[in-house]
Amino acid sequence: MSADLSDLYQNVILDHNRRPRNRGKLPTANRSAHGDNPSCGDQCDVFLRLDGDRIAEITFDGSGCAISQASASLMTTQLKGKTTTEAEKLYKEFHEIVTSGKEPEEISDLAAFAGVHAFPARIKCATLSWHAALNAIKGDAAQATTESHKD
Amino acid sequence: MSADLSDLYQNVILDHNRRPRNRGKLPTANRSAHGDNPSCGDQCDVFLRLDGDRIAEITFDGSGCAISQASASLMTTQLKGKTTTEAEKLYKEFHEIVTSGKEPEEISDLAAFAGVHAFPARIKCATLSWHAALNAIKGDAAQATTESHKD
Amino acid sequence: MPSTWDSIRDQFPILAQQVNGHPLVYLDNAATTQKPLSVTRALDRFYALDNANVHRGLHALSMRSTDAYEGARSRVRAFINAEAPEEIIFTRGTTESINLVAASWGSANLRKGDVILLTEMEHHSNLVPWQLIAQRTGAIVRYVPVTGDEGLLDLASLDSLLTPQVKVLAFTHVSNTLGTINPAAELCARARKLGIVTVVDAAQSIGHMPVDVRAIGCDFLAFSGHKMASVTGIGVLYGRRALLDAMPPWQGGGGMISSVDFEGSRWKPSPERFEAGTPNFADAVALGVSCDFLDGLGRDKIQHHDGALAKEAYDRLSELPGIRILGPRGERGGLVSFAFDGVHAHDVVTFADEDGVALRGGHHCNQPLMKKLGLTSTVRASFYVYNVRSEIDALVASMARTLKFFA
Amino acid sequence: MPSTWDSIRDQFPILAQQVNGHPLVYLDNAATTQKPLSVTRALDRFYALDNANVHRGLHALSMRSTDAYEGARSRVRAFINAEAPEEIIFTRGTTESINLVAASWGSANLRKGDVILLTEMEHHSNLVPWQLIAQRTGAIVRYVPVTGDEGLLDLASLDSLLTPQVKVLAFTHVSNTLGTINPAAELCARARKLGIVTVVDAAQSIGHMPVDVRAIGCDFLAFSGHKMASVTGIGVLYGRRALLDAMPPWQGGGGMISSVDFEGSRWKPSPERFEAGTPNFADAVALGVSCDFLDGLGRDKIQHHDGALAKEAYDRLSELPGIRILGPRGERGGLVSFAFDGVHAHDVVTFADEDGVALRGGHHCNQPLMKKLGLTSTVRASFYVYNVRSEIDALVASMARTLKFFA
Ligand SMILES: Cc1ncc(COP(=O)(O)O)c(C=O)c1O
Ligand SMILES: Cc1ncc(COP(=O)(O)O)c(C=O)c1O
Repeated sequence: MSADLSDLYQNVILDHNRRPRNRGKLPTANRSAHGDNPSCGDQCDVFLRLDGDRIAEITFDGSGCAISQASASLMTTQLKGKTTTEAEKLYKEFHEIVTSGKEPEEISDLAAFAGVHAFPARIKCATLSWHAALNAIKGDAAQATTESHKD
Repeated sequence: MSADLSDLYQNVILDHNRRPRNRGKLPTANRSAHGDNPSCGDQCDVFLRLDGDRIAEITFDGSGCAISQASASLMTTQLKGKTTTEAEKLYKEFHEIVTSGKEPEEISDLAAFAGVHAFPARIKCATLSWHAALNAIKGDAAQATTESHKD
Repeated sequence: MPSTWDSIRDQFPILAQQVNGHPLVYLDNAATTQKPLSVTRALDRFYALDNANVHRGLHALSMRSTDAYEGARSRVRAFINAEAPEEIIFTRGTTESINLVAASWGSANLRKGDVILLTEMEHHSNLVPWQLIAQRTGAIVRYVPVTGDEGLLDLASLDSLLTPQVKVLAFTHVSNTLGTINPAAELCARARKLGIVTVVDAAQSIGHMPVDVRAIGCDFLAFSGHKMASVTGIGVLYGRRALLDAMPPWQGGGGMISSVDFEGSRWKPSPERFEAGTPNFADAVALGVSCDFLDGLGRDKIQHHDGALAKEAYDRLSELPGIRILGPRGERGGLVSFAFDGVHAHDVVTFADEDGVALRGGHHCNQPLMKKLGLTSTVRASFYVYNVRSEIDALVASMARTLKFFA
Repeated sequence: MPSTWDSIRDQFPILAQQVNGHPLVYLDNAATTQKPLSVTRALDRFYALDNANVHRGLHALSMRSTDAYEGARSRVRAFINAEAPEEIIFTRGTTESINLVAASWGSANLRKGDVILLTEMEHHSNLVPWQLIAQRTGAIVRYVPVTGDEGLLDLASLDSLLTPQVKVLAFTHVSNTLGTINPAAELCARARKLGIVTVVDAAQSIGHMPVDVRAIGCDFLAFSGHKMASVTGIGVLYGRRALLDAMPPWQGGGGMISSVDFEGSRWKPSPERFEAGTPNFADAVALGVSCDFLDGLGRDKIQHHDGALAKEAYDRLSELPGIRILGPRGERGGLVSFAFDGVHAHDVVTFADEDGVALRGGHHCNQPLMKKLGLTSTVRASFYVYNVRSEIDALVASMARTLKFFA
């Protein structure tokens, strides 16, 4: 397997893809949002319970490639317990990682997604669940779609 | 001047273009038709007085290139006094001349238009007035246009 | 360079490249086919010798351009056995052709409550234009069902679907996802008996099998050049002349008018009425050369070649664990589409690309069909004249490797 | 081959031919321009190396094709100084671009009694689409008058024409018959103050002078590749993003949908919303290369070059007996159109062709203007980057010979 491809499908990603964390509906959710990636048909629902400014619980559901599923799964583990401001900051870091391939300074599981930058068509797969989560936080009824922004 | 071009602009044609015969409206007309050649903007009105089955009088009016003007002028001289059946026969001969370049067996001024066949884009110019005349004879209100038939 | 099955790959220089260290195995032909040298050279020669705007021109280049353009129209007429060149309208492709019929014929002929009958296997391009005109006119869209994974039209349901309200039946000749070859002549005959206008989407058949509009008996037929060994940007709408001449224009502009006044305009007949503006004449000339190329190979031979590869791919892929293959087991067009349990189509396609194998993964512009089948995407391998049996080996090996990785 | 004014004719092999025994003098550039080698070679290279369908593809060729296609969009964005690539929609050409605006923006925004303001010098392609949408919506078309043979817009009349009913002002940047260069920025500024949407037909300006949509301040701008040293079949609609995203789709099909159900569909934003079906990506790539070519020469230099030739042709033709030249005496675009007393334009063009001089004769898709000026046709000589002063000698000599023959 080429270096690029093994960078893309890192063990962290394969693991989250095989055993997704926090998958399913969240009965106690007080926010949710749907995201889709019209070009490839990937879909992702994010459910969360906001407790004041803090993400108390978060789950996702949907279908898509290993990258999009692993990204959604990993995201839920990262966002749980964070404030909404921290969530936005994390997304910025994540976005930087998947578009530039630069690993973050602190050690982070998010770094597993650095390989995505070599596959520009897959960047949308990696960011889909994050867009849905941010929309849910904002209480934005409009659905997230990876077409209206270029990542 | 090339052989083709001097064949196209024969003296008969130049003469009819310079001194068109039977040009103008015909106050006594009982039939008329309008023809146009949308691609190049040529226009031609034909007026005639049918006396039973015979074309007693015929005039034309319009604007266009030397070929279309000369053709209309020459046509009026040829059709005057002919029966409608003879007119149709003459048109068939004329059409054969301008599309094949073959001169007719009998001597005829129409032969001057044999050179047109080497300039396919000009065939429509030569046949415009004839289409209008035949429409007028048929009492066809629909206007002749050189676009609905391929000559 | 004449078109010939001998050394056919030499006529497609794009195939002689390595992708990720492997020889390119191009199996994405249902999305677009590659172009033979005879076609790209003709295009280049046209620009180098004859290019000028068509019609209305009396100078040498313009007359040559016009002759080449109208010659291409006549070539296409013969290629699909239409009655007259006036029945051939040049468009950008299948999608524009269908939009033209739906908007022009539809706006003049559809009323509230009328039914537009499609099938569940239509490509978005033969679906959305009808939804748009339905919205505008108040007509209703109905669908002939597909019989599950086997992917055949449920012809038994036709009797009850062909109500007096149905004004138009539009269907694909060959499905781009299922590979199904629909019985076009039979469908058109049944529609015609009831006075229903028929529209055939020939995007996937035109380059792969003989297509004869009079044998099919359709009123309209649409296709794209880029899927029949020709260049992008050119396609065709065939329409029966009587229907075309009764239709209002769709786009307005230069070349399609008989006269223009500040107050209004009159139109030329077909095909000019439907070709507003400078047409894509250079690519039309290339399309004519593609017709020569395909007829040189023989369209019956192409159908046999592509179908045999698809059949073999079907059989060999069937042996892979957890695979679900769509479409008929028997006769099929030159493509196979399939899904794996637990491995997403996009991951499969990305892995295949590593092996130099070009596949397509996704909904193939067939979302409603996918939903019905409970899928969001499939992997599709589609074949053309230059594909060879050893490329199926590469395909199957790549699939096996991917399955192992994700197991 | 870089674009350079030195040996510029070597970059256009089509020019090195004899027509009727004379060197070709191609003066029909307003109808279509010739293509430099850099452009046709880029097209050929694309088909030989990268061709695959764009979007939705994850294999190497498809990603390269997509990058090339979206790269061309960004190149065009820079070429006209649009804000974002999403404001660049690829179409077949100017005519399709204007039909898109008229049909999509028009159907959503025009009501009975609204006024569409055009000018008397519009090409049929910027006139008939508006007549069609006026018919559909009950809007009314009005015209800014032209001041006779001098061919300027009667700006004094604007105050009374710009009523509150006017919803859109559409006008040509450079007239293809008169050569007039309209004050686009001034017109757009006046319209914008009143909330009127502006549409600029840049068919005749785009390849001949700097065109900057933000400097002009227009809402929409349309042009064709084939008139700017590019290939046929590709063109552009620029639109301000806020307007585009509020507009309904025009054509439906693959690539423009966000989701499709049997019951209905949702759309992607611009540009995808307006690019249904497989786009003409190969020719779009060529268009990007044409932008490089023109910027390599310098668009201000091109304007100077073409304008100087037109001015010289104007002056020298003025000396011919019985000639009537249209358009402004002062600054003008790179074309001259004229009529002779007693000799029809088509005869002039046929004679010129004998001398190898390619001209256009006719109404130039400007019938209403022609009627107003009491003409049915003119002869038009139009210049481009490869034309040289000695070609004006050939033009004038040919005109003199024709006049003598018909005298
Ligand atoms: C001013 C003007 N507008 C529009 C057009 C139409 O362009 P196209 O035929 O490329 O669509 C032309 C060219 O014919 C033109 O000169
Ligand atoms: C069955 C079918 N119909 C229509 C289309 C649309 O063709 P195009 O994108 O060339 O307009 C396609 C191809 O994508 C197709 O496979």
